[in-house]
Amino acid sequence: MNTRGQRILLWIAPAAGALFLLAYFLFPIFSASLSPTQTPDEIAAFFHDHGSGILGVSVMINLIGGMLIPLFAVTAVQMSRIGNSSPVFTYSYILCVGIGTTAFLLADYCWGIAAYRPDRNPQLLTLLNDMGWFLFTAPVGTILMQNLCLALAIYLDTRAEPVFPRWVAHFNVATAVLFVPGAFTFLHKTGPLAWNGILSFDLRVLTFAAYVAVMFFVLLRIVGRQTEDVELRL
Amino acid sequence: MSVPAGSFASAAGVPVRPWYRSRKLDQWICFWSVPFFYNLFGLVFVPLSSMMPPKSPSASTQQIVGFFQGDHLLIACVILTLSLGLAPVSNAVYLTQIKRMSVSPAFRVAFLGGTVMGAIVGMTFPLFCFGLGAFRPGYDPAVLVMLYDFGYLAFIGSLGCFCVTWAMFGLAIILDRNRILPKWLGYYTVWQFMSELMAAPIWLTQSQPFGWNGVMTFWFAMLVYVPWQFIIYVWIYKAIKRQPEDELDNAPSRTRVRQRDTAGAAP
Amino acid sequence: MAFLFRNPLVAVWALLTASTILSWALSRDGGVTPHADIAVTAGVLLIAAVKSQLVIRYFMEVRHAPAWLRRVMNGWLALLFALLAGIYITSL
Amino acid sequence: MWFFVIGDLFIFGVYFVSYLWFRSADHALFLDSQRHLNQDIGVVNTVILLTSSLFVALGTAAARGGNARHALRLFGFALACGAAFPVLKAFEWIPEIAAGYRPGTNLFFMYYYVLAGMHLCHVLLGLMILGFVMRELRQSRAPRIRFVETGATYWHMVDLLWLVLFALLYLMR
Repeated sequence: MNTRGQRILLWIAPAAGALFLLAYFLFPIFSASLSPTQTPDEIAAFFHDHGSGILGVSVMINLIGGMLIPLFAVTAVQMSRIGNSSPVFTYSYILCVGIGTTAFLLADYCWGIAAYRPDRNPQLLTLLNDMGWFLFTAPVGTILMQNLCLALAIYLDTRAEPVFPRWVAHFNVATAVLFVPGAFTFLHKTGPLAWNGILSFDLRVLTFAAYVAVMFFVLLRIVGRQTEDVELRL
Repeated sequence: MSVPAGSFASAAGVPVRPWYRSRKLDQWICFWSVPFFYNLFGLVFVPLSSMMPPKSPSASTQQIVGFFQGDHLLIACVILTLSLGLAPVSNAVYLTQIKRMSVSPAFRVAFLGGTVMGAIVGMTFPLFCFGLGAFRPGYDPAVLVMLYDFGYLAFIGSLGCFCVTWAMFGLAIILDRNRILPKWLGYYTVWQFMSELMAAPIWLTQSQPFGWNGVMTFWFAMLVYVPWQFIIYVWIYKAIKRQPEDELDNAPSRTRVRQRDTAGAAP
Repeated sequence: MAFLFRNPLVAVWALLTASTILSWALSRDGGVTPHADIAVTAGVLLIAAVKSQLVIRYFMEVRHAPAWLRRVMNGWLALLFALLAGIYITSL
Repeated sequence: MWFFVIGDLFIFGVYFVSYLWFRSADHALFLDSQRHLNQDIGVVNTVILLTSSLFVALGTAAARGGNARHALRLFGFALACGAAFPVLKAFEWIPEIAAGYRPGTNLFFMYYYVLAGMHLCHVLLGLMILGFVMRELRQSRAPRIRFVETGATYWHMVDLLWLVLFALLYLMR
């Protein structure tokens, strides 16, 4: 019985976290917290001034998006250990991961492309900027479902010694709820629900960081306790 | 949850469990999320935002701008982003049945890849194109027209990914020896595949009958698709219900056997 | 060579090929300025219907099939060509 | 397979009827565009498919009579004829596309490429099925006659659809 491989994969997550922290503070788009009320000309000026910073961090975000996948992969493997009647939750989880991380990458592309040629037509820069924000903030549906699937799988775990402790399920539901406000950025240009608002931006980013950190430690413990070979029931 | 309690008793005389204690509860939850998902989608697309049936590709710029300024487009986008995750669940329900078939795992891996692609190009792109266009009233009409085209073409014109998924699904049903789903349903799925191919012409023309709102490309494809969707769910319902208790991953007999196997394998 | 033509399948094939060439010849001298020609169309559609019926009966072996299948196939053929002819004639 | 064949015939039936419907709205355009088709290749392709169908029918009879080797040879001929169909289609389409007659050119050409393209997909699928039938005949001691018949039925349907298509796209005025 060997879980070294899984532990190696898990330790990629802290590296991603460190990189994310760095990116968060370096990224001109986040620190300036571009408001949805800005005019195309203001946005064009912004991209013109901060082009190189945005591009550098774009590369980083690109990497981070991919680096989160191993953590989700280990989660999926541990989910499949739970042994519900079928792998239906695990499938949903994997599909959600694929869609969600791609949306994250696309957001990054939009900002990167905007900064790549900042003398573009301001209309187009605005379009790319808006699209980047929406893809970053709004597609909460997949991560929501991802967490709910994990939670449901844990709730339905009937064995004497469950794979995941119960509180992980509650935790996943709670974080899922905290992601919900992100979807409402479509409706608001100012206030806590705008894309730079406290609910749909700060809360969401914080929740996500906390989620990854907690899940990292949880999985580390679960993988450490695992005694049987994982028979991946996919 | 309209599963009759008692429907889980097998002929072998397994004690009747209420639905909430059913071993298959995970499958039932996902299964019943699907009708909910499609109804929600239907409501959002048709009456709420009037995105569907599709507007004409040859609409004038003014009409397109008017479409983006429609009242409920943004609310529709909010609901869609929130329910984005239900699409993977519905595909996971198919995947679970493909897993029970006597075909190579390559089929379900290909299906899985195809559905991820399909959800991104077929759902995320149109959703964000329409949402984006409606969000900022200051866009150039030219930009709005581009978003309109992007949204509809990605939504109706994406065919490769769906061709893969339906080909895998149909082929798996036809080749399957475990009789999970009836063979004719496999052939029906092949038509589903063909009707996806009919999305190709929409890229080449902007008028009837092959535009994206065309009689042949949209309405006829719907005529094939909608009954298929209903029929497949009825049969998946039956398949879940018929699945014997001892075939489940969490059946007591199976967990015991598995433990014995691992113990025996270790020297 | 003659023994081949005693096989009904080969005879059917010969008939099919001959009628293909006939319908081709029928349509061929349309002239430089094409115009809707009911005689050509009627001939071509008729030949196509006969050929379809031959394929269904002899190649697909529907003549030995159960009654429901015969009825469905004949019904399809009749319905299709009736619709095609009907649409064509009403549009002239 | 009959379920599939019948359904497919009805689906194509809808395509045919819609073709005539839109054609009758604009006779002149369709007639004028029709002139640019290569009727000669069309005829050759029809004869090729008919011949291929004949070989399949003869092969099925041979397989039923227990003569698997003869059946295999006949199916081989059928496959060879069938494989010529897409090749000729390429010779027909490439010059037309190069000359500017493309699916987007007008409604006639759209129908022409869509209908013939859908049919071509069926031909390619049919060639695969013929290959499976041949494998069955070669490898199996007692070939499953049902399987051979099923493949044959599908191939005849491909032939049947082409006969109608040929009349509608190339010949009618």
